[in-house]
Amino acid sequence: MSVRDDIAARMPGGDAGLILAVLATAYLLYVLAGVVLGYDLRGQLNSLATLTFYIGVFAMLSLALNLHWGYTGLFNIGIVGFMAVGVYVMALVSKPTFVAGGAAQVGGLGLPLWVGIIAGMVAAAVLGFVVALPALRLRADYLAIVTIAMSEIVRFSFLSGDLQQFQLFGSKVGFGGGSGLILDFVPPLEALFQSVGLWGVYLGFVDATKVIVPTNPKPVVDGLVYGLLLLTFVTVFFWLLKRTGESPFGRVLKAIREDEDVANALGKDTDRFKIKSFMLGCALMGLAGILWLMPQGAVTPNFFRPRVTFFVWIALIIGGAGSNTGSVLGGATFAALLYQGPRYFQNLVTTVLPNLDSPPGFGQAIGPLISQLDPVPFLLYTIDSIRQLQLVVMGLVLIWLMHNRPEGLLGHRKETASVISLSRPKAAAAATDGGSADGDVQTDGGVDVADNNGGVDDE
Amino acid sequence: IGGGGGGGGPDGLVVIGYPESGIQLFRDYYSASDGSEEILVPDGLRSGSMPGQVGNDMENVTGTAPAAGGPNQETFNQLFQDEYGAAPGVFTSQCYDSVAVQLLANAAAGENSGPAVKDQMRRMANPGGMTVGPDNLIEGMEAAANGDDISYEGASSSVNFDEKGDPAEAAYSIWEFDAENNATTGVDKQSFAGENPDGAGPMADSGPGGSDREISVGILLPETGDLAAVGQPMIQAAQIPVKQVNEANPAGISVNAQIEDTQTSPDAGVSAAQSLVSAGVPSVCGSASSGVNVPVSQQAFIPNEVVGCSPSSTALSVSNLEDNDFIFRTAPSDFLQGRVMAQVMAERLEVSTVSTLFVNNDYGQQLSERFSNVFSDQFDGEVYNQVAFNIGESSYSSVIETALSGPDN
Amino acid sequence: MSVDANRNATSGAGIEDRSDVLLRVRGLDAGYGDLQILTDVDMDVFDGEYVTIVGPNGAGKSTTMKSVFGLTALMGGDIQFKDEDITGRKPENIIHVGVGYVPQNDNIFSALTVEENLEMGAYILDDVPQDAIRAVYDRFPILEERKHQKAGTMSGGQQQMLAMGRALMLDPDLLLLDEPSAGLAPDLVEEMFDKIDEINEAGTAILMVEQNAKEALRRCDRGYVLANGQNRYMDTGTALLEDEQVRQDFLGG
Amino acid sequence: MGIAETYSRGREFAIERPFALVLGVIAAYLLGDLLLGLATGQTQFADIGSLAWDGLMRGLVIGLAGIGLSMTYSILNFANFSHGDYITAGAFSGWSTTYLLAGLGRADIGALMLVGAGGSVYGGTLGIGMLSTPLAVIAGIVVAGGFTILLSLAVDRTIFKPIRDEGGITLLITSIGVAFALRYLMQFVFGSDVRGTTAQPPSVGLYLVDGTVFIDAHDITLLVIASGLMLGVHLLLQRTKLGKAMRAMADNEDLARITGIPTERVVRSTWIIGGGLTGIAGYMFILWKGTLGFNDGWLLLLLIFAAVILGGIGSIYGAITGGLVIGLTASMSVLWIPSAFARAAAFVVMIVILLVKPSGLFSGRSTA
Amino acid sequence: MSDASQPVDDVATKVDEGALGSFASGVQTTEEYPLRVEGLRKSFGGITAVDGATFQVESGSLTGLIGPNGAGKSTTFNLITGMIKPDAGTVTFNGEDITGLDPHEVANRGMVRTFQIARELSEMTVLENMMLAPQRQRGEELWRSVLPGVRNDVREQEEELLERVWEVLDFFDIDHIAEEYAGNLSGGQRKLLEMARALLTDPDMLLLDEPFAGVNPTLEKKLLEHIHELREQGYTFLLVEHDMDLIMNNCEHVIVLHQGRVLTEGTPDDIRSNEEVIEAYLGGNV
Ligand SMILES: Nc1ncnc2c1ncn2[C@@H]1O[C@H](COP(=O)(O)OP(=O)(O)OP(=O)(O)O)[C@@H](O)[C@H]1O
Ligand SMILES: Nc1ncnc2c1ncn2[C@@H]1O[C@H](COP(=O)(O)OP(=O)(O)OP(=O)(O)O)[C@@H](O)[C@H]1O
Ligand SMILES: CC(C)C[C@H](N)C(=O)O
Ligand SMILES: [Mg+2]
Ligand SMILES: [Mg+2]
Repeated sequence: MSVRDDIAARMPGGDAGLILAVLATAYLLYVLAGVVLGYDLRGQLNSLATLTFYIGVFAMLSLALNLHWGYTGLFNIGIVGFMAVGVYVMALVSKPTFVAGGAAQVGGLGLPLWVGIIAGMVAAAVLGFVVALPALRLRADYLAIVTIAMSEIVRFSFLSGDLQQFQLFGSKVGFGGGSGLILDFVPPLEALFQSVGLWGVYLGFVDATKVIVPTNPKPVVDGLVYGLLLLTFVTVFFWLLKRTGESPFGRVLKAIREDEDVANALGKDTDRFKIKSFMLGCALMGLAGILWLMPQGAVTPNFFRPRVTFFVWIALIIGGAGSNTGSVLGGATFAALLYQGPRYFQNLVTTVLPNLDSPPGFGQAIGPLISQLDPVPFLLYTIDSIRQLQLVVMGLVLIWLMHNRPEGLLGHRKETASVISLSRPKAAAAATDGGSADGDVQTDGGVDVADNNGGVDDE
Repeated sequence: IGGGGGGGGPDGLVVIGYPESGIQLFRDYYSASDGSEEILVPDGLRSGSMPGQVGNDMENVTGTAPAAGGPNQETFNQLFQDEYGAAPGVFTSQCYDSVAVQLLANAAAGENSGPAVKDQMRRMANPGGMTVGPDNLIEGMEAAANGDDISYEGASSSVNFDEKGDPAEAAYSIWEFDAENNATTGVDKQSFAGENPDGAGPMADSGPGGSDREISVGILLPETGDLAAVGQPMIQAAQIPVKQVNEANPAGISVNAQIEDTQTSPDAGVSAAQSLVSAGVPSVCGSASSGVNVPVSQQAFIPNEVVGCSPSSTALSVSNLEDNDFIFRTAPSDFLQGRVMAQVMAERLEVSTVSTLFVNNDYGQQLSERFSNVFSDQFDGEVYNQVAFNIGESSYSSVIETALSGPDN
Repeated sequence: MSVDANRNATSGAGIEDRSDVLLRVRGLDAGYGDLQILTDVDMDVFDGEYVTIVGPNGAGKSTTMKSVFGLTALMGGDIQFKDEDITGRKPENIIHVGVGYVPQNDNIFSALTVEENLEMGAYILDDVPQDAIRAVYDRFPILEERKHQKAGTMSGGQQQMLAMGRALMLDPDLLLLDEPSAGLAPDLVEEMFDKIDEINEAGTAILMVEQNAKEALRRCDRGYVLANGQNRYMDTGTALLEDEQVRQDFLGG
Repeated sequence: MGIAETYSRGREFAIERPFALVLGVIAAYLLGDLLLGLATGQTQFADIGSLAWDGLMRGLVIGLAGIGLSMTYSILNFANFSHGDYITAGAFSGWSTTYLLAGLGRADIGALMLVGAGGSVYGGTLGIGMLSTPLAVIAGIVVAGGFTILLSLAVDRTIFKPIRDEGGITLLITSIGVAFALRYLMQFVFGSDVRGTTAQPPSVGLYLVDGTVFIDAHDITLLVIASGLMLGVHLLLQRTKLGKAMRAMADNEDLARITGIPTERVVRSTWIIGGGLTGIAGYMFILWKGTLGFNDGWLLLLLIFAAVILGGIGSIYGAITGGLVIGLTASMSVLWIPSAFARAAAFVVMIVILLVKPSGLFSGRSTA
Repeated sequence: MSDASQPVDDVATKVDEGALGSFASGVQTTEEYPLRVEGLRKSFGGITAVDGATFQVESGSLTGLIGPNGAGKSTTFNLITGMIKPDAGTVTFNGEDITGLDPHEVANRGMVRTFQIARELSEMTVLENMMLAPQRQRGEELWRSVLPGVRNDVREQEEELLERVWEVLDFFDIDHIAEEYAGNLSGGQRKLLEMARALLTDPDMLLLDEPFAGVNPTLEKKLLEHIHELREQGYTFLLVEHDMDLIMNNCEHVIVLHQGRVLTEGTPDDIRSNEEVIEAYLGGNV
């Protein structure tokens, strides 16, 4: 029986090819939609930047979740809690100090952005530790409920008036309560390029793009560059998690997922492994949260409702838990089709068929269908409500996947938890050349054991 | 105090919120109290359906709201009535004004470009030139397309923008619920003229104008979510000027209005705004709640140089945005409403001890804060508790209990 | 009498003609999901007979048992019990025709008490037969001592006894036992085999899988050797015990 | 010390003692704080009374809905995240009926059936209430139960049954899908607005030392119906074989089938009992609080989970007790902490119980 | 925490110590009695499963632990290996008090157990199961597995481990199912995997809980031979088993547990003729 059966095997270029193909399809669809919607070049670029942005954040989040669930079997449905802590702590550290009269109600410590980002990740990891310590002893479904409860506690805390503002190191800081925080620090891209001394170069580049986007090209370029930045982060996440999984460390995680007592009896300090894995995942979720909200200009606690967590789960399940490639694909597919898709669909319909007068309520929509078998008002109403139905669609997709393809798009893929291929070494084991470490990124795990009897070094 | 019985609680309550959670809140209030407190609510709760939904006449409730106090209020009311067969709700006139000024500015600018529209906003709204209102919007459009200077006199106010993009003058109506007719009735009105009632701030000296073109405008208001009840009539109102222009086609101008839903949620609002930006609209009427308006302005409007003109976002923080002058609003800042409320509470309702219950967002926090400051500093009142409540809870008994109890609990 | 390794297991002893057949399995192909484990397995149990299946680990012995009880994916063949076709029937229905089954693993309700476990054994009856419980307690006194203990906290051997007891509650015509002596102390192994003899003598036919092959073959009427999901040998117990090839390959010499 | 002597095994033992100590100290502190408040007049008896009553009412709803969740949790072995939306579905179906009966001839039928979507009819205007329109309310209760039974059977049949063997987590994830689909379908049909459903019910003020506690007709209705149903379920499971079959199935499904338990029928009975109670709980919840929105059940779900886990999964007494504890915590915590943390407090209680006694208060004492 | 965090490099260095005996990486037992159990007591609710058991196991011996069902054998194993914590009593291993340590700490000190009911890691292949076992793998430190450069060390070690794994698989005759998921193995195969995996941890002492229950006799014989071989190299075995012939023919020392207490101990012959044992356990049929 083969350990793998998946689409990537039939795909030129393997996993990378598959990811590229999916991305290309998504972009093509969006460009086409833009054409129909009559977007000018600027609009097209904007829409692609937005798409890239969401692909990036969902891919990162589902990669991080894959570490928890796919590798370690930790059923974390408190993702938003870790994202929230990441962003909020980052804001607290990096927002400029308070000056009266500005739009911001409270200030921050005014430290550089990168300090804030690290602080945010550390805070998310620490929260992970706090949750993990007691909760890791619990059954998977209990852990689920504890984590989701924790994420709600985090949200309530940021909402509460008691943390709205306080003094820290002599500055007036706080979490802003229900109003949230205005993220009035240096924009992230500016901070990034300034820190490497390329800000001038970047501005020059932006100026040069005036050829394509004549007026005010900066937000467009910013959006695209930020999107690329996110994709870079996705690559880094991917690389990190793939290495984590394909290693003795990952092997222990896998064993924990299967039967913790056995791993423990074999001498593995399972609690430590679980805590490490959990904290790493939480830090990555914190980072993903930061990258998602950092450029948004403001953050409010109610963004961090549990449904965002479920979005990430849907993304992961679409791609296939246990597989990093799957996580990226799932994130991209989710972002393009389920998250952003319905808006475009609705706009397309209203553009193609303008002046449709959809009925104001379900009653008026369903009435004609019942009394005169006239489906038109109902259809119009349905299209008009596509944004609410978006979540219905997500639910149905999830159900469908669990029924028909619980292993996700990529098929039943079990990435072998080992640095090397586990095939039987040749009697005179081929001298190992050590392999180039960078090669790791491209092959996605467990090259079919049976097909690879020849070499120990598959990388 | 377990409801009205014993002493120790405040004599008055200020409730700042939106209808969706307000229904539950008032229900819980009426089942925990005998209704002896004087209650004052601001604009957010001005919805005629409240008594019906709460199942109580709500006779102890008085309200304030930015008035439709403009010179052309009647005309607008008639327009709305004709179009939708219903009385206009709160902030509808501000919506009309917001869209109307944007259309004029766009016609004057002669191109669908944010910066160009921005430069024309004050030129169209503030005094000087032909006086235009809802009744002669068509002529106004022709004139604007012709490059003429215009002074828009709106339904909600005279619509003169000050240097922050806020209305330079404001009027507030004092209203009560009319349970019989599922409506609210204004019982009084109070006007403020700012330091520069005629407005101030930078504007273009002239407008190129231009005919036979299509004007784009975005409408970004809550169709669903916590402000759905208020938002839906606002969307209707915002569409009236668009229809007017499209029917008459002044100077060959037609309008393409794109409507997006903020779902009363910042993140959904930002995505919706992004999609408007992608579609290339130069200006947007929105968004409604301050909690959404601030992030949307910062993330979508300001960097992309799109004009945002909110009809109802009243929080103080909106004035202070670093906006390169792209953010306007036709609703006055709660800086004023807080004052009006304090005055009504102290003088009209003759209450000297109050607690406030406010929705936990920009709007609620800032208005409660402002009210409390004015009430205690200028009217010698005492504010026992300022209690925040979160939207969408299934029971508010405990917050009400806190609000109704003695000082500082 | 020695048995030819290639001979079809069922062709001997005139088995096809006997009329008192209780369980008849023909051409059984079965497995899990898409994975086929058994190929063309034939097996008979006659009224009151005592049949043992032996074979290496992974041969498919348990799978055969499970297939009779409707717990695997059937891919072919048919199963008859008392002239009734029970192929593909659901387990909860098979118990009604008079078959009892003690699985190899997971054979007790661990969260229920000992007594409740026994009561569950007679679930399909309207009332709990107190005499049946009594009889089980008489056979396994430790169960009575522990009747209010959670079954899951009993020792491995105690659990095995409980599982047997549970299956006896309905006084079945055919009892399927999957390694009943595994994990039992020697006195109990002996006792268990004696009990099985007793049960058998009282008229219940037995189909049993055992790794304690020598003992099992010694006691049974007939034995099957299964390997790689196929019938290899079939003969009387003693004949199999004496067969050099069988001893060498399957009984550890 | 406040913590009952419980026998402990293995690891739990090590953490139980210090925890119990800390908990005891905290409890003593809270009690002291409360007494001090009462003594100085900061806190009033009537406050405590109304909060406790409020908590009791909430607890009954949570407990009633929790029974169903607890049963399916233990028998089908998964945490059903769509349970909250069954509550909402029950509420909408029941209230649609109530509106129809109470408002027939006084308003548009469509508006009534959609429970006044978009503010087309107000429950207050129709004068709905247990005393004013008793028939409409009772019919609503019946329909709420019946509809939710049908719904849960249908969902089980089409969605859960085919993947029943896949394990708890698969089912859990699937149930999240069901929850999304169901919730937003209801939003699609009934709109997203929160509507008031009842006229203000008559109430009596009970004078308590220093103030009044108001108790209204709907509180009493809830009390009577919830306790009646709880008793009913108790008798049903105690007097029939069903209870035992459920426990056997919860324990080892394969073996249950081998012993002849008609597992599918047991599953169906589980959904019928659980669904019925859940639907009625949904209806009563709305009757009690007086408003209805498409999110109501979902918002309640986490509290229900807290209650069920607190009580011990599979135990109906656990669900009821857990419900009361969670309800009271959520309401009464404001005596000590800011009201923004009321829900958080309930979750904290749940987490603490999970640490001290992971199997819940009533572990092992399952359905009957 | 434990010394697991300091990767010890000797794990794979002793790979080629000869064909079958290759599990040895040098048994370090210096004590005469590596395992001493004193006054061990554990009760569950009302039942005292282990009630003051006291015994010791001689270095390099194959010691049998027998007793009626419910005598407390598995519980004793659980107590020794830290799966559950005793109410009273001490466990000493290689001179160190290990009472109440966590299972992994016990395993790290060189004492590994198998489970009476085999517990395999079902969704891992047999190979992965095996690769998991060796102690103190360098790559179990996250940073080593992730950082470029350092990872080559990890790779080298993996390669060495893999060779050993295949040897052991060959020996246990489960090499043909090496790439199968462990969950798909038969009852007996699982037991083999379990024992093979335990041996790979390279312990000083192995506690085997009924390792042969359900194992085919032919294979059983082979395994026993190997256990003897290992024993000669200095490994110590404590074996729970009900098959008296097996115990009598293979163990040099037998401990009889009864109602949580040591009833008697001695050579197989002593035991065989002990009245009490016959009474309590053997039922007169030996
Ligand atoms: N649930 C399952 N899914 C997939 N394969 C299985 C499953 N159960 C058993 N198998 C496979 O079927 C084959 C036969 O298993 P079975 O349990 O019938 O063996 P057995 O003869 O009872 O062996 P043992 O004596 O070890 O119990 C084995 O190769 C095993 O790997
Ligand atoms: N968790 C527990 N709770 C309650 N009683 C238990 C628990 N674990 C074991 N026991 C009881 O302790 C006694 C000893 O059990 P143990 O499993 O150690 O026996 P054993 O000697 O291994 O028997 P066997 O040979 O049958 O496996 C038994 O009576 C058992 O019922
Ligand atoms: C629509 C209004 C009620 C919005 C409110 N004035 C706010 O600023 O949030
Ligand atoms: Mg078997
Ligand atoms: Mg045992």
